Amino acid sequence: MAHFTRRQFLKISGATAGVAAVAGAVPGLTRRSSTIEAATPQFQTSGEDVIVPTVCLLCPSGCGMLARVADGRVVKMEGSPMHPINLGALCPKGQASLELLYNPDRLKNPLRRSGERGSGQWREITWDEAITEVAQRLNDLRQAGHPEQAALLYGETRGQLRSFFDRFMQAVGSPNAISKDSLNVEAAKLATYYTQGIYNFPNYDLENSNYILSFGANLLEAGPWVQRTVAGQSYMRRGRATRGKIVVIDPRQGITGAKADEWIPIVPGTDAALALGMAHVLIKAGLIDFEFVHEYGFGFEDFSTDGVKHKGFKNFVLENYDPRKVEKITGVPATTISRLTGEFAKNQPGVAMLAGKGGMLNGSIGGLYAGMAVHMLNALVGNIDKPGGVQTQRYMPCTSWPELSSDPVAEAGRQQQRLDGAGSEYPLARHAYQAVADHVLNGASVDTLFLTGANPVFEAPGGQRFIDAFSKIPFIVSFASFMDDSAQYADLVLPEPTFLERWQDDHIEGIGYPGIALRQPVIEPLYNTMNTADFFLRVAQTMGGPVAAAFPWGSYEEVLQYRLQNIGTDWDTLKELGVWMVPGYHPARRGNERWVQEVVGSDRLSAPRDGRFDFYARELSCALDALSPEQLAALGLSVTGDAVYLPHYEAPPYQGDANDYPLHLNVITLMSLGPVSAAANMPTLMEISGMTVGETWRGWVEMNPETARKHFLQKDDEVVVESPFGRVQTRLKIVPGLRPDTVNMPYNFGHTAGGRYAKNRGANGLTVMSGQTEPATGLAAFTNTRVRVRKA
Amino acid sequence: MNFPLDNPFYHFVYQLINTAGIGGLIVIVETILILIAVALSLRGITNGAKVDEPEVYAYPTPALHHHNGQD
Amino acid sequence: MPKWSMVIDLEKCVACQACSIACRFENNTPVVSPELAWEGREMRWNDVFPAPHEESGDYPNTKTHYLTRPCMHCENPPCIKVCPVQATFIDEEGLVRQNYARCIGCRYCTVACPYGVRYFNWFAPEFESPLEQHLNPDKIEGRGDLEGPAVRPKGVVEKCTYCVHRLRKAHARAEAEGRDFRPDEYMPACVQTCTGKARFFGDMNDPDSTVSRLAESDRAFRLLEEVGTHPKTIYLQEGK
Amino acid sequence: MLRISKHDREILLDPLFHAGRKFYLMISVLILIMLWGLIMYVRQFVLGLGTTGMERPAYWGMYMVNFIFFIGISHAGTLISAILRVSNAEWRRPITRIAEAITAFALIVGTLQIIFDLGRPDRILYLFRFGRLQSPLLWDAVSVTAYFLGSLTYLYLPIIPDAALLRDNIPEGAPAWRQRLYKLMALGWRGNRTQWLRLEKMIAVMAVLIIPVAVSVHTVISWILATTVQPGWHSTVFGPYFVVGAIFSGIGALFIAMTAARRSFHLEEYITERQYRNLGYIFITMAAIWFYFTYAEHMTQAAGQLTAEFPVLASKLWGEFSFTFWTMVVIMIMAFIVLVFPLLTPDSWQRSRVFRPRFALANGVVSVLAILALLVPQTQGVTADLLSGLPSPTLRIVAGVFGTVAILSILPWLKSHIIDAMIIASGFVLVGMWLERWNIVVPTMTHPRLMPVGLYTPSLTEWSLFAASTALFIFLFVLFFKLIPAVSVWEVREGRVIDETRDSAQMPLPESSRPPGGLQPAFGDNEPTY
Repeated sequence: MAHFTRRQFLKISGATAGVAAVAGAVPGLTRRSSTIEAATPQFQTSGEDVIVPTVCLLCPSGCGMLARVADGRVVKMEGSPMHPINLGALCPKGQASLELLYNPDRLKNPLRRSGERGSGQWREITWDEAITEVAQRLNDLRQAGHPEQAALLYGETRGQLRSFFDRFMQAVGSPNAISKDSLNVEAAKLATYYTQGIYNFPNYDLENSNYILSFGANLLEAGPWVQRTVAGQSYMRRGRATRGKIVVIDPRQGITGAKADEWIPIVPGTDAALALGMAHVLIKAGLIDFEFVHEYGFGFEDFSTDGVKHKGFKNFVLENYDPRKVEKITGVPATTISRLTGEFAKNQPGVAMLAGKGGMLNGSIGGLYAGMAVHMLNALVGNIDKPGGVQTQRYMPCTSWPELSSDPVAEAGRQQQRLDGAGSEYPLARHAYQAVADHVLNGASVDTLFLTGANPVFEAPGGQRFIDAFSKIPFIVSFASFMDDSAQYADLVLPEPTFLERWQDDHIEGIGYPGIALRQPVIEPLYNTMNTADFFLRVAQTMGGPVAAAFPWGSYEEVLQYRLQNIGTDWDTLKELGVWMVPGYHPARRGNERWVQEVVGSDRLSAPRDGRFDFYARELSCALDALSPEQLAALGLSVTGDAVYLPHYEAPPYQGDANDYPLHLNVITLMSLGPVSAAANMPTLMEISGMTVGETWRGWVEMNPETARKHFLQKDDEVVVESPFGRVQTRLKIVPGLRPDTVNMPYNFGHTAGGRYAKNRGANGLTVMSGQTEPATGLAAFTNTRVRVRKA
Repeated sequence: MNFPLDNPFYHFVYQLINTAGIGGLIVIVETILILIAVALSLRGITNGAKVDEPEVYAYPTPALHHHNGQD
Repeated sequence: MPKWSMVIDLEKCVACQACSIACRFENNTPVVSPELAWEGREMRWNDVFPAPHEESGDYPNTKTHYLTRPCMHCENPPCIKVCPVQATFIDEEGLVRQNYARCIGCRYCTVACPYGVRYFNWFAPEFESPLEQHLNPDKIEGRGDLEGPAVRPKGVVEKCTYCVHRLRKAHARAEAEGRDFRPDEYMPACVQTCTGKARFFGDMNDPDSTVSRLAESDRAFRLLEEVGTHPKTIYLQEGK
Repeated sequence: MLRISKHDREILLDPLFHAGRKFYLMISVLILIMLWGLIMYVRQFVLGLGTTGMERPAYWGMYMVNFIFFIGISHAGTLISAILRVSNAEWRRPITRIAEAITAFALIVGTLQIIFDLGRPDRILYLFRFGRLQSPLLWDAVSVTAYFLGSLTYLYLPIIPDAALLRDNIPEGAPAWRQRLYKLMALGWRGNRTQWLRLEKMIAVMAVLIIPVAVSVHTVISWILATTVQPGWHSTVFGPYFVVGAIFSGIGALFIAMTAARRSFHLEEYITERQYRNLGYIFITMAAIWFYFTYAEHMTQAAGQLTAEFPVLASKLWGEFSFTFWTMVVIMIMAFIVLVFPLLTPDSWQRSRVFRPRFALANGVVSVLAILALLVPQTQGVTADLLSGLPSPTLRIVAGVFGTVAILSILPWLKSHIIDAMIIASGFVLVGMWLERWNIVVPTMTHPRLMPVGLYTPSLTEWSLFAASTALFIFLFVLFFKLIPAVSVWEVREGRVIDETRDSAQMPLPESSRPPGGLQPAFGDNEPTY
């Protein structure tokens, strides 16, 4: 029936073209009779007016959009009412996406470097030249027997694109398809994986929830599906009969804290202790879901396997995390902990939310434990896959990729160690994007590096290391719509069409039930651009042999058609609607088949997939059991034995002496500029970026008034933010809603390239960060750098 | 809260001050009236020269008012 | 004859500024250069900002309140009373509109408006090519009138019109389809895009419309009620 | 053929036909300033009002301040001369023309400010085409138009006999266009009884008519602000407050203008200390009323502490406008001291050796230094070391004591130099009144209710146009008094007769100008003792 409404909607929209002709003849509104002049102003509009559905790509939400195309120009974006993530709403980034499309700094033709690296001298080449060169290069690598020396760094990939890239690199013979997940949501994904056994970010059913405990989840400004959490919280508070409560636990108040009912400014990096303190209260007061923890949980009570006694979660927490002890660690009063816990338990369903990037969770292996501890709060009250609780994302069934043909060169290459050290140096990691620089600088050999949707020089902490690393890489190809911070050091810069001009599908994530959405060219591509996937298809075909055989499609559109042939609708309908869902989703019942297949444990590689939620992380014990205590200590663990597999609080290993560098630096993602580098070159977003602090077009650093007074600093002072790793200059803003020991800098300022609106505006706080990689998880250490602030 | 527009008097006042062009009209009328008055007066002074009075004065005194004009 | 009104639920508003930007692209307000923006010359008919003059308290018992503010479309608009040339006027559906072809740029209305919703074109709007491609082609023009999203000349005042061109378009569509216009066929761009679904729009003359019902809520208030402007943009207060 | 005594002629008429180097130098400088202003205005016209420092929320700035200021100055003139004429104040005679000229020119320059301020000056005629009388701006247009036409008439009427005098006594070799000009302006004036009676009647009528119009002009200007609901403007006292301020600043301008005319045309025997003294009394009265209104205006705001209004007041009392506000208050008090205290000074002080200007200056410098040291907090380096031994109570006492001594010791000098005293006071008042308008317009603009607090700094364009406007004002003034005698010749002569015969029982008739037979003047060069 959704189908029906949508059709009708389009029909009405299509009628606009006809209406326009009539519109000219419509008499204007008559003015108030007191106007002497009998003015009849005419309503005028364009000739042809059509509406095309597509999907946004300016943050990970993936909101459905409707583009109004008037006389061949895209003139307005609206939220698609059919898309379950945004339901007709659209945030400022999506609204402003026309500034991406019609940006004066777009790359218009493929460019080949003609001067020194980074000198900014380029000559235009044809696509055929680019394709031939890349294909030749990859073939040379394969002939030399080192296909693993090709690497691909990718950023936000939606829909099939990630598996497409993975498949391409596999076909070539390289394990190095490296995602930048380790910069943001990977911590939460790993936390869910080691507890629930699902390698994905948990969804939260905020609409039906009564209580939100947000552990640094900036649910109104940033996050994996911010539009979804915004809509959820607004419904939860005023869309239904009872109003839910929101508690924000974050050193920074921000908009989320300001809109919340309660803001708990916690000592940075101590979320694990607080969550475990709450678990303590839950257990001690008997507020837990006994059926869940005993029937569907593992390791809650003490247990013994093969005669070895193991400590369970319950006793571990009762022994170690008394709220009075937690108060000393977190700065949150024990009474508050008890009160919040009581409220949380008595106002079920409620959720304890994990942070994406932007919280203060990660920083060491302690970040993983913090995530696990927070997620376990949901399990303790039995909220896994329940209405109003944590949901598990299901996906549309896609036709599987055809088997790769036998190819010894590629198979040998795929067995090589990954460039980023994930799975080897970092045993728990899936990706360690930021570590690529270190490994290249330490001698790992890379011949050809592809960058797509990735701008490591800017977006990785301590990203300048990548500039040095790039100089050791003979050939770098960057796919970009703008000459961004990283592309300027590339050898080949290939213009990517913006997301409004290309084919790409999009799994709808954040709602639990499966859905697929489609990006399609809203207008003919403006410039001589090529979809990155199309480029790889053509490279594969030019390479010939098994690589070509792996990609028998003519274009990425055909790839999508192949992969999406079994989703329950035909291609034309999907194009017309832009979105397709399977409605009628219900949570899985505990213990039944779907529970085991979809909800708990299905992604586990080693531990049993028995549908039990791990309070004692069996998967972690499988991964770390073989390690000696010394090796464990090297991973940043201060404990041994069972405690390693139980969530516990690890004091964060801060970089920078506490006396010299007294302040924690937190880089925050803004609703306006978002996490995508290209957004910084959209003038409208730059203009509105500093709304909360009354700033525009330039970055700032936020500071508590008390701290500012101590440092003799005043609002709008030019200040230097300094760490052991570097310094940046920016403007000071006084923000009362912030811990006195923390300062914030907004993300997406301080680009060194990327267009006239982005370049040299404000400062990039990530450049003063350590660039360290967490030893166990391979995550970028975002929050363990301490700084000092002084007047410039 | 607004003017009681059902009352004809207030309605008239409201219409009067809300009518485009009235302001300009008033400025023009006022200007014209002043100009006419001034022009008439100046004409009076000019015409005064034609009055047959042989005596002329470079300055007046209040006594002039009571003087019959004939020496 | 409908009487248009907007209700904004501040509790649901998350200060995301989508309304601001939807308005910009619907109504072609220009992006000004950074230098001008620092001087306070940005043009966003619908602005979002931390509410001034509110005691926000000391850490940690502090709270910032955010305000989103389109034109109030007052029933007793101070801007209209002071305009010397009737470039701004209120039509019979209660929309306070602005005629760019008439305005002489004296800025008396911007000064008189207690809400600060009226904006002045200090310079002629500029759109760096090819950014001008995204301009909305809709406008209302003729007989010495220029309204709607039409790109404004320099030196005139402009303001939120509740997207009056959308109303006209909806009327035109109804007429083309040979049926009566219904009040629910039209809403301004900011209402359509609102991420928190905090905005409601409709006919205040219809006692059953959403806005009429919400306006009776005990959370309902109007901005600066004390200045006697009787706004038709109504707010619902936070956290009550 | 009207005649004039040789003495009067040498002093009043002859300078009109001789221009020295100073005159041409002055005119050139003024023209240069105006040309610069014109360039800046053309630039503003082409680019837009963005070339000014105005912004959101400071939508009105220096142009509006100048508008109110110049229109205020215009009150000098006509209002003073009309009131004095109606009240038969004989001493007014030598200064009426200067006062009336100020009115006419200040109105021209003031109206120009509004054109500067328009975003679309090309649409200025829409004010008439679509004018809405509901707008206070239209009230203002009506009022200013009426006042301007009335003032022009009122300026012109007394010129007629003098134009005739010039026509009849023009020196040999004067350019032909000036002869034609005077002939035209004289409107065939003969000076017979009928004409005199008609003229005096008209002047009397105009004097009565112009007073309410003049009052309305500045009231309406205040209403432009007061009819809005902006914090700090929505005040009932604004009408009279503005009128009083206008007259106050007008008299200040008059003092300066008449002193300039007195010095450059050597009119010492026409414009004497009597004029200064009498006008000074009115000045003091106005100052007192002005203080009263200022206090009333700010006191009500301070006592009420309304949420929106109080920040405006606070910005003036201790915020970002405290400098302009307190400067205004201090120099207005100084003006008051300069005006009033000499009257209270005993003569014996004049004989004291201590109370000398040099001594006062020394004391004043110490006091000012102490105040500066107080005003510059958080000093660093050498200054800090110097000041570290001087705690602020000491500085305050030093500033107060030395300041008081300075003021007291200058009083005898002021008492003996009344004209200089008036000029000093006028300068203070003009600056003070400009600042008062600034303090009324700008703080409210930058402290609106719902917007973040703004900041307004006038740009080069605005300063240039201010300078050019002032230059234009002076230029018109200088040019006008190169064509028309600065002192109304016939009025002064009438005044002399009235003065001389004050004690006699009968008022004599004016002397006839009719040549009794020959071309020789009927009377000799009997010097009047005035």
